[in-house]
Amino acid sequence: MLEALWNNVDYVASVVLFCIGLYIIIAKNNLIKKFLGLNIMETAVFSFIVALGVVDGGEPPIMGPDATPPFASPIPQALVLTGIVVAVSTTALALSLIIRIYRQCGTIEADELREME
Amino acid sequence: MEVYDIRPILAPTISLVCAGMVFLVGRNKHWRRFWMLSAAVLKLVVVMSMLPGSLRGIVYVFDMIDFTPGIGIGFRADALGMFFAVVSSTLWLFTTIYAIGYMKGEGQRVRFFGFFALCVSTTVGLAFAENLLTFFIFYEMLTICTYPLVIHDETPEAFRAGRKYLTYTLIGGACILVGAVMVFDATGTLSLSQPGILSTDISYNTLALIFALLIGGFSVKAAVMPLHGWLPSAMVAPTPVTALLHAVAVVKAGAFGILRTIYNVFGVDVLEDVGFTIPLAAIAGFTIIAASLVAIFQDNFKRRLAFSTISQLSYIVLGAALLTPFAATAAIVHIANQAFPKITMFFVAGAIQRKTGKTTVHELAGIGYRMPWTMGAFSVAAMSFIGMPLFAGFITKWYLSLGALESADYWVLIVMVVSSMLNAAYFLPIIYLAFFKAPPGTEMHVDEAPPTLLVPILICAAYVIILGTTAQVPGMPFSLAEAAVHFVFGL
Amino acid sequence: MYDWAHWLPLAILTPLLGAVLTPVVSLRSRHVAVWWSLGVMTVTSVAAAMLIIRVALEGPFSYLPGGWEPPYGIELRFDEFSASVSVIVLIGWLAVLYSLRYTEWLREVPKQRIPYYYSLLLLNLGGMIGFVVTGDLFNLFVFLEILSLSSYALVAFSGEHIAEMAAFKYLLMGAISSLLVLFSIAILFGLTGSLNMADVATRLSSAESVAPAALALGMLTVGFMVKAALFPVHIWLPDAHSIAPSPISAVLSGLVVKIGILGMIRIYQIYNTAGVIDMHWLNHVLVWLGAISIVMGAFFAIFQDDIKLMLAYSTISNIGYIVMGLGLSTNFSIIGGSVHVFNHALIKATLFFAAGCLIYRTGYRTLTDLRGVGHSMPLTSIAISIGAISIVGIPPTAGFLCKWYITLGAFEAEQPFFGFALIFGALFIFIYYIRMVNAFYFQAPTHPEILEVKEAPASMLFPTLFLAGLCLVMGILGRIPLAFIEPAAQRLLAPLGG
Amino acid sequence: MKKALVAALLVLTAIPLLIGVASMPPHGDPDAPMHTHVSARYIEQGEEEAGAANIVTAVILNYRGLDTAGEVTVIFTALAAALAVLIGFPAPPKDNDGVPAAPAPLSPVVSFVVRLLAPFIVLFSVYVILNGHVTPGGGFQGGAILGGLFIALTIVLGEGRTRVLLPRRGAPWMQGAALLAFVAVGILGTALTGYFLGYPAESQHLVTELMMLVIEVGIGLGGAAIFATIFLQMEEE
Repeated sequence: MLEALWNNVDYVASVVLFCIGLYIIIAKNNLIKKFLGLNIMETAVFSFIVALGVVDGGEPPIMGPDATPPFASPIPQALVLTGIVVAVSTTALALSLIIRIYRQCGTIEADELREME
Repeated sequence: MEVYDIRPILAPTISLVCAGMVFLVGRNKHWRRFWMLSAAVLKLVVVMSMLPGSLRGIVYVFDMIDFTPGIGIGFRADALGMFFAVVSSTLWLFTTIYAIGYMKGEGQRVRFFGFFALCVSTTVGLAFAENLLTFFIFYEMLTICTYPLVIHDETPEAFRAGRKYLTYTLIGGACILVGAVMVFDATGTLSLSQPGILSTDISYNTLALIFALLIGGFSVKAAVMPLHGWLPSAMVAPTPVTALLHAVAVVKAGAFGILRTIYNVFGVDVLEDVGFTIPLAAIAGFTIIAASLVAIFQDNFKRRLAFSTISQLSYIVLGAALLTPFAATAAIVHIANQAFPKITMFFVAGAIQRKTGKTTVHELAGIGYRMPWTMGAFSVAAMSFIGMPLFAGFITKWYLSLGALESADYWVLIVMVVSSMLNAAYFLPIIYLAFFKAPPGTEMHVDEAPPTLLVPILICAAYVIILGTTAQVPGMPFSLAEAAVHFVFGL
Repeated sequence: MYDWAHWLPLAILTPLLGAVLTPVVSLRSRHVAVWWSLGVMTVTSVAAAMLIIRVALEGPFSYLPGGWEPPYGIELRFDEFSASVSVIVLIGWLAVLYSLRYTEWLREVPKQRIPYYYSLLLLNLGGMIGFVVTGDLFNLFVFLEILSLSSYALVAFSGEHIAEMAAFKYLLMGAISSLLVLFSIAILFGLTGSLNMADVATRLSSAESVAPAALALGMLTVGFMVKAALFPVHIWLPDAHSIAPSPISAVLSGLVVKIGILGMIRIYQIYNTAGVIDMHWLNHVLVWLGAISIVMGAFFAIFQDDIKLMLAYSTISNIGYIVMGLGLSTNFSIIGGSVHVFNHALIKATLFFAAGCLIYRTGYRTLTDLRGVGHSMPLTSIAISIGAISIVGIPPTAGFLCKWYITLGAFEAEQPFFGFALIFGALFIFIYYIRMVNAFYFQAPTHPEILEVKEAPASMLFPTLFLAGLCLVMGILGRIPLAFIEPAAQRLLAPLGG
Repeated sequence: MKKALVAALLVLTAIPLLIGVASMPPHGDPDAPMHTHVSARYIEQGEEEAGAANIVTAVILNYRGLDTAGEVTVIFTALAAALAVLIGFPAPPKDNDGVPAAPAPLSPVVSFVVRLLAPFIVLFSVYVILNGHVTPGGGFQGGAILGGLFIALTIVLGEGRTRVLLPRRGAPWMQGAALLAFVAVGILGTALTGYFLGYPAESQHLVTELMMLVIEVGIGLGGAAIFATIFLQMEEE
């Protein structure tokens, strides 16, 4: 088991990062911190997707004159590009909401906001 | 011999359209009356037009839509369905006339008459349902339509009665739904056209569960003793509602459901080997006696009539549970023999309350002098319940006893005798108070109920006598009951 | 090579393009936005109708944007489950019409935002149509993101003071669930090398180890459970759906929540054909969660006085019905579950539209304040009563079909307990709906001025009454959705020998 | 205490994740199913079929074009969402805690450097956008650089000067440029190849290249405009 974990250490790293992000979202009180936890989780998933596409000694898949096989797989990179844009959009919306909450309730601490409801 | 015909669906749609029109255009009194009366007459004509055909054994069928094979909405006017439809549409005509007179001063009449028409359309729809699903659809719609009528006065007491009514009937409805699902799961069809679709090769306890669920669900509305709680408290509704609904439409729907389950879902021979009907007969017998006992001590006039309804209904359940041709005839015929006298009594109670404001039995002293015709009709109805010959009630008791002898259940005879005595015990004092007691003060002059109330009372009383004397005449509903029994027992 | 299939990309891109152009179109005056959105939705409805006719005639078909055969390009597969496009388009069109007057009435909302309201609504509907139609896993995720983002913003749109907090909670949970979905899509991609659902299903059985497939299944189910607001992860729904403006609550409760369900159906399609994992224990968990959702949703709804909060809780219990139907995974229960996806959308939209009319005219939200409104707003109250009757499942209405089929499915799966729980759970629901009907018709008004309130405006009343009529009729017209769902259910269960 | 409980819970959830991930096909081995199936074909015939040397751009624009169209809509959703939440919601007056928060004085060095580099950054981003299908890069990356530059300029030169870049009537068109370009090219593709977003085969290489270029520019322009508008809206006093 440990040996399997070791040769997939990149995936293990992204899983650990994923759980750290989840921990931050649940445990932290400040909305900005929760939002940053969300970003950490997103980065974890994207790192996992990119790590999927790696080939030992592979080159970026650009068909230049001196390109030599084996090439890294292009699909994960396309997926991550789309994923990053999704992350950016969620960030934009989350920040706008936080700004609005701050302007309206004067605080972005989750527990104070809960009392206000 | 099945004939494809539009009339089985035409009857419920007529009163549906009438209800719609009443809701739309009901503000104006004359339009409302016109729609109610014309719908009542039209429906009676449609139902009666099917009577000669079904007497000759023709069954009118109208298949609407089926979702998947075996589940769908269909109408079938067989003998049993026709019997119930004839009874309820004739009574709807009289009750409409009565209600128009009774509700003169009341408020919210648009809502009242709209839902009133809806209820009767569902009752006739129930009568003509071809399968258990259509039966259940109209059964639940009946509950929904009667709720606004029960809470018509909008008093807190009316709300409590309404809530109680809903809890009882909806739990009953849920049991029936689960039972219907189990029937479909076991047999793949829900049709009520054969004399019994279940068979003994289905496991014993599934059959028991189906029987318990279906009969339990229906007996909530048929007010069999343990589940009768909602009926007395529903007396809070205005009299036309209690008269038609709680004496004819709603409770009879439950009794009719029990008949359908025993005759068309299980079938007589399956029940004979499985023997579930023995406990049912016992419960019905117990209800007859206990309800009559309770009725004796009820001072409020309408509550006494309510308990008498509970005990009378169990005659039908008892008749069905005995599984012999004679008892079956008694059960089916009792739908009419109980409906007409009971509705006369409620009309009389309503007329007295409207005229003199008296609602309790002890206040009725000397009422016979003031309202001789009304109390005369009441006495006719009382005689029928006691089982005097020449009145409708006698025929049921006679055939029920014959059925009991046939199936060697001698205890039923005892129940018959005791219940007649108890009926006498709680009806005769009223007649005695009305006619043989001097009225308080000097109210000797005759002050009859207004004609719109009196006419329906007298017609119903006349019907009680006609049903009693002319049972064997070919055109009468009695022959319909016999046709139904021949079909079910395969004679 | 013009053939029918060109309607498919058109159906997805019209709402999205319409949304992008809404701010452009309403540069001159914001009132153009609503008519523009109506035009866009009409074109989409035509496209959806053509697609449904084709699937009815020829069965499932697919379209290959870019011309690449399935595993190498994206495949848009339109099967019977995608026929739920019809309800998306119907309720979408009515919601746009409904918002004509409703958005003008939202006081706290500055008027320049209204074009963005319509563009978000069109994006939401376009995202849902895309989600339902696509046959490619990653494309599913992209459309899931479009519709989720627009729903978070639409929840925050109304000026109510806690709208942003509810939207932020919804955003956090929605984003986590989308990440779970993305993570499992990546795992499936890693295991099989392709992203096309049919291809993944065939290649998954030959994947060398089962653990990642099981993990992906778990994460996908949890992800879609959050989107569908099933029992343990439903906490975001009550605030979000009650704070949102009424047309949006109708779209959210009626449609967006169903996307989670359709996602689960897609997972079932993949894992049933792959057959690599025994779905038995997952079904059991889903059935139990469905049962708890029913009871819990009904239980909480009884104590709510705010009418929209009550409707939100009743959504949770109805989702419980659908998931229980899927969890029992017998032929009839899946038919029941999928029919309820369609019918519940109609019923819940009627109820939220009618509640919106009441709030629009009287300004009150709680039942005690709304007493006696039945007399002054008869049509809206009739719509609410019809909605109440059909959500409880009284026969002729739309809600009855699902109860009948799921109970039948429960008996077919030899688990009668759930059949009983389902039917008697429904009675629970009836208690809080009868409170609503009583309050409207039969109780004296607490605010006397409620009796002079006018009936709702025509543009809000038409959608409500149209849907109410549909609810009434759908019980009897059940054949139409069933004709679509039966073959799909058979195909879903075929690999299991169902 | 709550935090410890949450940490324990998360460790518990991490275990199935780790087991699942550990038994994935080993990281980086060339004959894992991931590399042998779809991406193998992309790598071999990518350049001729899709007409782009950079296979990633080929995948984004040609093989999985609809994904990127969806992607561009997601950015627009972010814009619409941010504006729907923020428009017309003025920040409370500055002196809510008594003293007006004076903006941090901008050091002349920063403003000089930004103004000096601005043209070169623009040149670089145009290069990245236009050469997306040959060298690493593409619409999104170029758009991000342009957006970043816009934000830097707004900070340096103040909002008034840079708002001229986003005129009131023109801004919605620019924001929608990405999806409009996509749909235009898609419809052209339908005309040419009978499939939406289909690029003509090798014979007209030039046409495919041109179509790709149009989309790249559209995405770049659209992305930059959206980032700029969101920033301006957030910063609006």
